[in-house]
Amino acid sequence: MDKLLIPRGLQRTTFEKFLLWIIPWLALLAVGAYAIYLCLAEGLFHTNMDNRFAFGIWIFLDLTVIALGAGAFFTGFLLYILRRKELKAVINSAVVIGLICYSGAVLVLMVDVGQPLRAWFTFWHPNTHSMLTEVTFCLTCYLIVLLIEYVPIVLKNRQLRQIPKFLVFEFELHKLMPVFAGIGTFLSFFHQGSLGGLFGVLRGRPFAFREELGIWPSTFFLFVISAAAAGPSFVMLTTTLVEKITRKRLVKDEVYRFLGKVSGCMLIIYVLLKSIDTLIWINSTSPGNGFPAFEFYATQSFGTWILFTEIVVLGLIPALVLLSSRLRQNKRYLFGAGFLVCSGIMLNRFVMTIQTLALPTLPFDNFLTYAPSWEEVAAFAFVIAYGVILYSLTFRYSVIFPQERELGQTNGELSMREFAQSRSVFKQPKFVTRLIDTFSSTK
Amino acid sequence: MKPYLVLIAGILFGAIIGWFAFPAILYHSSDQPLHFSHNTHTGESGGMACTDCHTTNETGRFQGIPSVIKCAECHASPIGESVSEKQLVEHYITPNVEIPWLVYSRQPDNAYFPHAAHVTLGKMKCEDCHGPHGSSDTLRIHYTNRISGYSRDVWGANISGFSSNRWEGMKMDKCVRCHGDNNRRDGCVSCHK
Amino acid sequence: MVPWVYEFHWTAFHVTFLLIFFTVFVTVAATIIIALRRTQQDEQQHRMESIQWHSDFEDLAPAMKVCRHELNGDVQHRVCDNEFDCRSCTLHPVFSARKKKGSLLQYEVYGFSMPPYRLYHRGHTWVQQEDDGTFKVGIDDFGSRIIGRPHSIELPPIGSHLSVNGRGILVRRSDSTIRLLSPIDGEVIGHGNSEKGWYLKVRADNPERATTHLLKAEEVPNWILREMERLQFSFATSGVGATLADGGELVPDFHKHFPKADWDSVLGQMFLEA
Amino acid sequence: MDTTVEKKYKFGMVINLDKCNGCGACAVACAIENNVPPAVQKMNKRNGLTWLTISTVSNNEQYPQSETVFVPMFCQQCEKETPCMTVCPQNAVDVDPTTGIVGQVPQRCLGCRYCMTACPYHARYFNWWDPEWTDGMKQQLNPDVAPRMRGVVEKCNFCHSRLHSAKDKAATLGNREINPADYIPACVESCPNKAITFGDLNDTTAPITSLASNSNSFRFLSRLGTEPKVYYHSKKHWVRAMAEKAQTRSRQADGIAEEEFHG
Repeated sequence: MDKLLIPRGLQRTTFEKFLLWIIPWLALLAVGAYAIYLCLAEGLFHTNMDNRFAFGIWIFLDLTVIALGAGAFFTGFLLYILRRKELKAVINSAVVIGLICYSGAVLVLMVDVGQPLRAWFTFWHPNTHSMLTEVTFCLTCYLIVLLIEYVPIVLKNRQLRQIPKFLVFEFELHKLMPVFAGIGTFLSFFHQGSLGGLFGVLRGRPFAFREELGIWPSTFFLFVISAAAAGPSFVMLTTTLVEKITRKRLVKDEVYRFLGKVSGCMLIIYVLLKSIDTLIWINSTSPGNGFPAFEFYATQSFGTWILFTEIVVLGLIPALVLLSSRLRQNKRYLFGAGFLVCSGIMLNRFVMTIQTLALPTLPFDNFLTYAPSWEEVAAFAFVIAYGVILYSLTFRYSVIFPQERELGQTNGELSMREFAQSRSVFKQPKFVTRLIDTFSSTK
Repeated sequence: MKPYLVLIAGILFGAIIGWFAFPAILYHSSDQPLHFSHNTHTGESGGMACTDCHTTNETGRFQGIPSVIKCAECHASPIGESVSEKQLVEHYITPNVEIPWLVYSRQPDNAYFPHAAHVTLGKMKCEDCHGPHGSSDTLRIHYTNRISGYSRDVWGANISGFSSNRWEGMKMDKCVRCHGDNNRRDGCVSCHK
Repeated sequence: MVPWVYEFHWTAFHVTFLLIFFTVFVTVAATIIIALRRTQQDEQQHRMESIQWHSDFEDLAPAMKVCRHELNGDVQHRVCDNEFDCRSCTLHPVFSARKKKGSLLQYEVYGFSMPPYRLYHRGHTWVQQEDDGTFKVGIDDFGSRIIGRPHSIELPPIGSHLSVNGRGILVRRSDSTIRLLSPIDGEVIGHGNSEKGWYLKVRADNPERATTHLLKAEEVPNWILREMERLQFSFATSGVGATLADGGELVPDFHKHFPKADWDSVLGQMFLEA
Repeated sequence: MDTTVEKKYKFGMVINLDKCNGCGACAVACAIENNVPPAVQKMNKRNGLTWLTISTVSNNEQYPQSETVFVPMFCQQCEKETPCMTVCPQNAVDVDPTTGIVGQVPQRCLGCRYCMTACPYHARYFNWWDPEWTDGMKQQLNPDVAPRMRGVVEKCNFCHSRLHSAKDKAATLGNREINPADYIPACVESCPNKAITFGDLNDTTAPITSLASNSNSFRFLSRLGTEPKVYYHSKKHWVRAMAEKAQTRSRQADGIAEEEFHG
């Protein structure tokens, strides 16, 4: 039964092994579900957050996950709008990752707000001046777009495509994909930006407050660009991770290199703008609000090293590596740089959320520390487990990587040699004998 | 053709459920503890005004439904022949037990409505908000929203939320519209507590 | 939605915000409705088969989409981009016009019986023109050997219409169901059964151009060679281990000799089905 | 219908830090007035519910120069670019155009806590627990203030129920303007040292107006430009300097106010 769901011509592990892989994640999912139940049924005191640390790791991880999920919109943009055909190899993967990241973020959001049942109020009584309103609107719309983009991937399942209506719908929907890619890009631009604006508008938090460019603070634009830099890198990293776990080649090397190059280009622009923004903030914005910028870095744990790490170690260095076509050839450098890019974006989101909250504003207040409770961590583990399970199911029962069949057939150099040999073997008339002989000798 | 018929039938079915079944399920109906005729009191024979019984105190607080002491001023012993009057005297006035009236216009906990500001300063009449309640002969059935516990009068009798009369429904929209029409500028906490 | 907000006043900012929101909303909804509508139209206009083939073709690895002109040596390397339908290909007439070297006509190609008077389709069916102008359609030797003994064969009923690359014949085996692609456009006018198996009689829609897209004898040897390679790799990916040699004779039924292979996968790949 | 435009008030406070002895009567009065539920067992200083906190700030000098002030901190009723109001996604926060009071409607609140992040005074509080009152305490709830549910944000609104009462009283007498003596927040009323002055900052004759513009009066974080309406007052130079100057802070194990300060 399971076999008939797996796409033809793709090798998938046995159902037993697949179960063994899934069960631990299901266990984690159950633990997370229990934690979520505690938070929803008993109250948010389970999370260890407090009145001073009103946002905990959930906002930090939400921002990170959404930045990393940006691969979906940016890959879609490059493929459908700018017509970079080579990205066809990873678009499905990017969409699935995007869907997981966004739905996971919304899920955590629903757990960590006090009254999730009132979420619809934002649509009914929106405050158009709030960045969170922009985020809510765009996130909801984009999640719908991602679900629509995910539909064709599911409909490609071997049994579902037997139903002619599904297949035709998939075909027609796929033809219209550029529309969704365009809308996705548009929405992503706004919500990635407003997530940055979320902190940039906080006049009462001079560490995060930035001057406005137009109607948005500068962090709006920095977040958009950094998300566009992190997205391709994350797609690259997850894909190679899937390759490692499944021990298969799924994507051609040039696709990886192209993703790396895109990531590098966006990152260098980001690093440049971030540096300018930081200089303006240090010299004008922050002192203007009565806070000399370097005092923010005077505490033990958050020294200026964090600024250096964010901009140089995790920004400039990977950008230069990814931009060098020679270094990109080396997979170790390529993936290493990709990892640094993702870490850098993570650190940036960490600084914007956790450090902003930890720093005091009142002159007699203290630097604050906070440790998330197991319930809060487990709620996030729930999202990770859910993501792994959804990805695994999609990978097993649908075609995520269109190049997999091709790459599976010419498996590395050894196979190429076999291929060459077999050509000469087949020229003999009694080929069947030879065919069988070849099998016997090579295996 | 058929799919359209199915669609129309579905819409009709949904409309019927929404219009009749949904309110029946949503609201719990109960009778008032005692038969009471406003008309008997306010009409030609009684000649009383609303404010004779429903008063505000010296700090401006609206007193709501009067207590049995107020009733006892006239009905210490039955003055008429009616069964309900006899009940009133026997069950409530003589043992001095308050009548558990169900209040039609009770607002949610967080709403603050000052009668003094509307009646004394705004020169509004009771009927403007309460309708012809004061000239009714019987008390209506009281409907309670099973989810919120509010009286149905808050939403209004019409399930669609539209009302043809001004006094039907007491939602925030109504307050806001009237305040807007009269150039009142308020913050949320002006009417919320 | 905003007029519900109390103390609300329209500003350019609100108008823009709402305009953008509803534009997005309407575009998404409209796009889905268009997709559904087109699906319905495709269904009414019987485009399902061609879409199915389009989708199957899309999923084929580039190695499987070799152009026939690479097979006959007209061109060094070319991947078909026209779904194996040379009739609408712009390059096919150009290549065909070139002068051909005369090639030896073989009845047997690498041990398979591939008579040169037949034309072959990539999905392992053949077409043979009869004297009365009708066409005979059957499964080629290569195809019938990898299928082995089918459980049942479902031929299209007489009077039904076939279209190129659409579903022609359904072959059921215990472990797999395969649809054979139709090699030709036309109406089924009869079924037949010879000692070599079943065949269909088809009256072509356009006898002049009915066979333009089919492989000719000079392309067959290279094609069969590639198909054998493909077969080997499909065995490799289906995870079959070492298999026994049966001696030097041709094997009429492959199936018997590779019982452990994932036949469902092998047949799917060989008959160009995703 | 009467279409008279209402009087524009601008309610504010001046807290004389030199008079405050940190007794906490204001905090207790505030909690009782506004139905703030009592602490549950697992609560701590950081996640408990109060509308008013009192911090201790010392000048860190050796005896006999050592001095300490107590700073009552609550919603500062920012007048301009009110940080919490602009961020709320669903208009649960507003600045009353007639009184200048920043209102919070818990029934509209989603509990996203963005306003708490935005508030530089940390004067907003979240209901981390279900509010629980013992039966005896239930009898004492203030009927003029709606209790809040778990999962929403609440904060000081200058005892708004008392403004309602004052307005009611005035209306009964046919007045549109309230009698200033009728509207005194609970904290002001309860302060034994009369350290808090409350009143209308638009009223040039009110004592608060001259006190607020006194050179010894100041506001916390005034450089942020949010124009808070709560002023603090101290004759001590180091206190005023402390409020003006951002300090180099050191991490301390305990979250509350002992601070290194050199005045």
